[in-house]
Amino acid sequence: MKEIVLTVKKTLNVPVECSEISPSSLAGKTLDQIRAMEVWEGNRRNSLEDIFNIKEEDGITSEDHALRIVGDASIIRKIGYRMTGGSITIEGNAGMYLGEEMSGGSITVSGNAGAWLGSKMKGGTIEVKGNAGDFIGSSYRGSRKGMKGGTIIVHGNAGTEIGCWMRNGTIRIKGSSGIFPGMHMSNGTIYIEKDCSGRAGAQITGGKVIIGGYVPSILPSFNVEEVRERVKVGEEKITGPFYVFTGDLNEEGNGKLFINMAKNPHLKWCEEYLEL
Amino acid sequence: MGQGRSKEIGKLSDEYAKNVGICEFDPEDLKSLQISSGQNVRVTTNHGTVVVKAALSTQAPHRGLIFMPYGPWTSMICDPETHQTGMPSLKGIEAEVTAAPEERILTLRELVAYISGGK
Amino acid sequence: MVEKTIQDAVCTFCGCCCDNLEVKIKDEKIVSVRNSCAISMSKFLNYDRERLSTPMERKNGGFEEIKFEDAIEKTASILANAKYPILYGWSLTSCEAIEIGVELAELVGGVIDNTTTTCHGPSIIGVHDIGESSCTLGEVRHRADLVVYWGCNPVHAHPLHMSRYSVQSKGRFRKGRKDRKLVVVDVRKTDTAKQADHFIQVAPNQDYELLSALRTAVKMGEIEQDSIAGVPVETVEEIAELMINCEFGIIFYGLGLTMSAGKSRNIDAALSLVRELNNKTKFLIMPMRGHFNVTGANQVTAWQTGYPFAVDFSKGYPRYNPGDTSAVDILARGECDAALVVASDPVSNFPIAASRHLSRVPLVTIDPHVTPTTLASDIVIPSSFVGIERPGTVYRMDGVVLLTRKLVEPPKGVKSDEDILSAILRRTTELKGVA
Amino acid sequence: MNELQLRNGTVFDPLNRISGERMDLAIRDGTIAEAVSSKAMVIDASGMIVMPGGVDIHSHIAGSKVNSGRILRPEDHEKDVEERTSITRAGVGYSIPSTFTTGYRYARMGYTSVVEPATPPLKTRHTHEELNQIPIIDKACFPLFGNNWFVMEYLKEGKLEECAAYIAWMLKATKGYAIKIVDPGGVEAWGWGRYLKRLDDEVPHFAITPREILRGLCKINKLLGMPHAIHVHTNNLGNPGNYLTTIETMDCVANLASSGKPIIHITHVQFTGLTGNSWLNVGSGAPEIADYVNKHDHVTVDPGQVIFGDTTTMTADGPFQFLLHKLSGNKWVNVDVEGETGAGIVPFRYRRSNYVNAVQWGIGLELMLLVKNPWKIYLTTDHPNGGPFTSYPKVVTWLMSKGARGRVLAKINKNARRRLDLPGIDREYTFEEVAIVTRAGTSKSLGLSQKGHLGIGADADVAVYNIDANSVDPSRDYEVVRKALAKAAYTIKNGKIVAKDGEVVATPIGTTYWVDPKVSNDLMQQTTTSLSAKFEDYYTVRMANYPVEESYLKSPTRIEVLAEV
Repeated sequence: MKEIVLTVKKTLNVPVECSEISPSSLAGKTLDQIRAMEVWEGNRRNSLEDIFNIKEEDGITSEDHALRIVGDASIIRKIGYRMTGGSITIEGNAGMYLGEEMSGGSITVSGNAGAWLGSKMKGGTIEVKGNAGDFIGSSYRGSRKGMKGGTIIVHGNAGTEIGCWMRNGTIRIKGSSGIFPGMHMSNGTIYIEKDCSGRAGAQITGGKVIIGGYVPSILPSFNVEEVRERVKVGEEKITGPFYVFTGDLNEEGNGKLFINMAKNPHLKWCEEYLEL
Repeated sequence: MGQGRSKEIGKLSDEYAKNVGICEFDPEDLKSLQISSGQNVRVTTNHGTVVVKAALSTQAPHRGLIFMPYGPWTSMICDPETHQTGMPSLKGIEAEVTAAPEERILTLRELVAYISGGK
Repeated sequence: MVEKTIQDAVCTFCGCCCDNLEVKIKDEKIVSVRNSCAISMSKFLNYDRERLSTPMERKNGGFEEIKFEDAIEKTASILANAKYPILYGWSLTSCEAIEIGVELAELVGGVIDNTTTTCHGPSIIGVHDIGESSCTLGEVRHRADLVVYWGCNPVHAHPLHMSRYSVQSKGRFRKGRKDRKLVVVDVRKTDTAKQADHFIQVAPNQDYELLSALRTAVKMGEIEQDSIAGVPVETVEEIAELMINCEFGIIFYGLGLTMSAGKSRNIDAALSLVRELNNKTKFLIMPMRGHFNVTGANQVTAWQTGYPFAVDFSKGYPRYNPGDTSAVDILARGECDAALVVASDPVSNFPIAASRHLSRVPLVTIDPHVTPTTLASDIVIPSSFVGIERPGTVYRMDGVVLLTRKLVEPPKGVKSDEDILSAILRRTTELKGVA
Repeated sequence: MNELQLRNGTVFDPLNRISGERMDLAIRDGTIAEAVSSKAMVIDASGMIVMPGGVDIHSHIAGSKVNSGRILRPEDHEKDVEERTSITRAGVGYSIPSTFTTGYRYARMGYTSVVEPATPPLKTRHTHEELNQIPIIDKACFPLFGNNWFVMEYLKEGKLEECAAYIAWMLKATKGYAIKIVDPGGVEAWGWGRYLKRLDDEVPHFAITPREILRGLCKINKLLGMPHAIHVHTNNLGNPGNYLTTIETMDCVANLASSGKPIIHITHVQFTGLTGNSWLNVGSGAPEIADYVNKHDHVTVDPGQVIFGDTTTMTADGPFQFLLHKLSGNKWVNVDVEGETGAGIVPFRYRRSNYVNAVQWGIGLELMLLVKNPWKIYLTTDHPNGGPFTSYPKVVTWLMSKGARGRVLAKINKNARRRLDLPGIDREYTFEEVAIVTRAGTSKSLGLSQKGHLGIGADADVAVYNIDANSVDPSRDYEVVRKALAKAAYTIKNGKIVAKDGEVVATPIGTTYWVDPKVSNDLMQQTTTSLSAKFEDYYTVRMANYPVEESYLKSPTRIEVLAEV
C-alpha cells in the first residue's frame, strides 16, 4: 500500500499548524495538490511544501490511507486534527494537539508528544512511544466535553490533568503521571502503571483511575470502600490488590480510585475505615 | 512592603537590591546552617543558581522553607514549567543553599548581561 | 511659585485603586500625598527617578539616542516583518492604551498577553470551569462578618485593603473590626496573619488538599483523615463551621494559591468551596489583583477578543489557550521572533529560560523607567505615567472602573503609551499595506 | 452633499401609515428628504422590501456583566469566530459576541439601534467603554434603580421629589436613558443570600416593599417626563406560578396611568409567564397576561423569546441566576454591586425535548400572537438570555408562518405541546406588523422620534431586504424570508451604506443617546447636598469620581427633558 511521506525540511522557530493534514484529507489528492495544501507558519499562510519534502512511498502499513511524518515535528500543532480513519506514523516528536477531535484511525509517535494529546478525541487510537505532555484527552477551556472514546497509550511518562473532563474511552500511561489524573472526569478509564504525583481523581463524578505505583496521598473527599484483587482495563485484568476509594464526594461523585496496596503502605490508615 | 516601596524608588537603586536580592530564613535553619544574617548565600535549583544575601525572616517559624522576593535574582532559579496554565512555578521549589562568603551578589546590570548573553 | 492641591486623585499602584488621595504640587512637582499608603507615597514622590528621557536604539553594545520618528519606524518594521511577535505587559497603563495594543496585535498577527499570565491567570482559568461568586468591595465593607485572606499578605502588598474595604472598615451593617472575624491561611505567619482571629498554617503546595477538605467538611461535616495539609482535622471542621455560620463571608486570595502546586485547580477548589457555601449562607471570593490596571487589561482584551489574556491573532481571528498562547510558555519554547513590551518588566520577573529568549529576539520596550527589560531591549521608547502625567481609565480589582487624573506635566518630549502606540499602529498599517 | 435614492422599493413604514407601497425614498446628508438631485447615488430596490432600520429595545450587548460572560465562556467563542478584513476588526461570537462583532452582526440584519437594558450605575463607565467600541449602530443604556439604597430610603421617607432629583442626577452621572428595575428589593435581599418573592414582602433592613418601589419609580418617571416608561423585570422570575406576579406588577401601577400613554414595560415575559406550582406542571400564562395587556393601555411587553440551543443567561437578578445554576448544574457567576444591584451569569441549553424549556418557547410565541395590538409588544430574545439576537430572522418566520412554528412544534416535548395553546393559534404576522414589533413600535416606546420611520427629517437608517412582497408568501416561503432578513440587501445608517448583501462595507461609529431631565435648581441643590452627606458612607469611591463625563462617550447625544419638579 502506498503512503505519503512528509519530511520536515527546515528548522522551524515559530508555531506551525497543520490542521489540514490527515490521511483522509490527503486521500485522492495528487502529490502536487498535497504540496499546495495550506499550513500556517506563525501568521503566514504557506503551502505544505514550504515545510516538508513530500513524496509517495511503498507504505509500511496496510491502511488504505497512510501518512508518515519524518523529523522533529515538536513545534507542529494539530497533526491529525479531526481525522476519521487511516494511519499517521510520526518518526520523531509531535507537537501540541496531536489527534485533536479525531474519531477514527490510528496515530503512532516514535518520540514524544506535546500537551493536549487527543483532546476532545471521539475514537481511534493514539500510541506514543516516548513521553506526552499535560491535558491528554482533555476538553477545551471552559468546556465539559473531554475525550469521549478511543484509546491513548503512552509508553513513557505523562504530565498533569490527563483525562480532564474525560467522558469515556481509555488512557493508559505505562510510566508515571503528574498531578490531577482524571480531573473532573465523568466516565472512562485512566490507568497509570507507575507512580502518580497526587490528587488522583480530583472532582471526578464517575469513571475510574487506577494507580499501579506510588501515590503520596488520597484526597480527603474520597472514602475507602473495599479491597479488590484485580480491576479490568478494557478486556485485560490488572492484578493488585488495590484499595478502592469512591468519590469525589465534594461533587457527589461515584468515581473509583484503584490504588495498589503493596506500593502504598503509608495508606494503611484507611483500612480502619473499611467495614469488615 | 520594603519590596514594593523600593521598587517605586527605582529598580537600579541600591535600596531595591538590598530589599529584593535576599533570601529569608527561619532563625533555627540559619543556626543549623551556621550562616549569619547579612552573609551571602548561593541558592541553587534544577533551573539555575544565584547569590543573594541571607536575612532573618520576620514571619517565622517556617523550618526548612526559605523565602525570596519576586524579582530578578529569584527569576534566575525559577522553573519555567507552567503545566499549561501560563504560570511558571514560582513557589514550593526545592532548592539547595550554601554559604558563599567569597561570592559577590550580581548587580542588575550584570544579571541582564548574563541573561541576554551580553547582547 | 505655582502651588496647587488636587483632591480625590486615584492611586495608580495596586489593585485597590484608592481614589481619595490629596496631592500637593509645587512648580509641577509632587511634594506631598495624603491618605495614601507608604508604597503609594513612595511611588508619587519617586516616580521621576531613573526616568528614560529619549528614544534609544542598541548600537554596538551600547544605547544611542534616536529620533521618535525613527524609533516608530524601526518598531513598525520589526512588528510588520515578524511571523509570530508577542506584545506583552499592559497592566501598568490605561485601558485607552490597551485598546490600541489589541488592535496592533490583531494587525500584525501576533500574540497579546498581559501580566495576568503570571499573577492571576490561573484564577481566570479556574473561573472558566466553575464560575465565581463575587461582588464589589463595598459589599464586603457593608456586610462581611467573616473575612478570609488566603495566600496573600495585604499588610505588605495592598496596605489599605483591610482598612478601606474589609475587616477594619466601617460599613452600613458592620461598624468595624469587632463586628468581623478574620481568618488567614498561609504557609507562614505573615504580618497579616498576626492580626487574625484564626491563623491556619498550611503545608507548602497543599492548599488544594486543605480547600478540598474544607469543602467536604462544609458538605458532610466530617472527614476520614486525622490531618490535612499539616492542619488537624478538628481545626478544618472548626473553620468550616465558622464559614457556614457567618452571615456574609468572603475569601480574598493571592499568589500563594495561583503560584503553588495545582495553580488553576487550587482556584477551582476555592471557587467550588465558595459555591458550596452559598447553599448554606452568603459567601463570595475575590482575587487580590496586583497592578493598578491588570483587571482593565483583562476587561479590554475580553470585550475586543472574547478572551481576557494570552490571545493569539496569528490566523487572523482571536484564539486562546494558556500554555500554548501565553507569554512564558511561548518564550521558554523559543517560539516568538519579535517582541513589544509595554509598561512591564518581564526580564526581571520571568524565569530565566523565558527572559533569555525574550532578550535575544528583536525587542522593543515602551516604559517610563530604566528597567532590566529596557536594558535588554533593541529599541526603547520613554513614556509618561498614567494617573500622574496623563489621565486614563483603570479597573479596580473588583471591576469598579475609575478615570485617573493628570497631576503634573510629563518630562519634555515624553509621550503617552496611547500616542506612542497610535504612531506605531499607523506606521505598521502603512507597511502592511492595509487600507 | 451626500445623496442617495432608493428606487421602487416596497415600503413598510407603519408610523407614516405606509404599508407595502411601491415608492422611491430620498436621502440627503443622513436624513430622509423630500427629493434629491440628479447627482444622487441610486439603489434599485425593485422587488425588495424597504423598512426603517431595526430598533432593539432590550439586548445585553455591553458592560461588566456581558464581559464577565465573555471571560466565563471561552468554549462559547471558540466555535464562532470573525476574521479580520481590510475594514472590519476580528472577533468572536457566539452567544456573547465581542464588541465589534456585535455591531457588524446587527448591521447585517438591518438593525441600526440597540439598547443595553441593564447597567449597574457604579460600573456604567465600563458600559460606555464597550458601547464606544460597538461600531455602526446607535446605542443607549438603562441604569438599574430597583435596589438602589438612596431610592429605597427616599421613597420610604416619602421624599418623592428629592428621589426624582436624585434619579435625574444619576441619569446625568451615568449618561443613562431610562429607569430600569430588576427584581425590585429582591437583589438587595440577595445581598444576604435571601429571597424576596411577593410584591408585598419587606426588603430586609429597608422596611419597604417591591410594590412601593415600583409605584414610586413609576411616579418619578412621570415627574421627570422620561421618554420611555419604567422598564421592569419583575420579582419572582423563573418560579412556577409567577404569571400572577407579572399581572400584579402590571396592575400595581394601573391607577397611575393617564392619557393612555404606556407607563410600564414588562420585559422578557417568557421568564415570568409560568403557571403551575412546580416544575412538573408549569404551563403558559401567556393567555392570561395577553388578556390583561389587551384590556389595558398603560402597559407594553416583550417576550424574550426562547431559541432552542446553547446560550448564556445573564441578568441583574442574582437570586434567579443562582436558582438556574442549581437547576442546571452549570457554572455560575455572581457579582453584587454595593448599594445598587447585582448580576448573575449561567450558561444554559434550551432543549426541545425538555418539558419546561418547550413550554418557555411556547409562552413567548403565544404572547406575541395573543396580544392583539402590535404596538403593545416588541420582538426580543432578551439577548442572550432566550437566545442570541442573530436568531431574530427565525423568530420572525415563526410569527409570519403557522407552518414554520408547526415544524418546531412537531419536534418539541409532547406533554408541552399538549399543554400549550400555540398549536391552535392561526394568526400570522403581516410585514407591517413585523415592522411595528421590530422598529416602529420600539422607537415609539423609546421616544426616539427620528427613528423607526421614514418620514421627511427622520434619520436615514434604512433596511432593504431581498423579498418580493408580490411573489413571496411568508406563510409558505418562510425560508426565503428568514434568509433575506439574516442578510439585508442593504443596511443604510445615517444615509451611508454600511452593509450590502449581508457583508459589512463601512463601519462608522453610531451615537449614544442619554436623557438629561431638568429639575429645578433649588431641588437639585438640596438633593446633591443631602447626597454628598451620605455618599462616602455608601460607596467605596468618592462622589467626585462617580460621574461619567459626556466627553467620555465617543459620540453622545443628549436628550433634555423638562421635569415637573
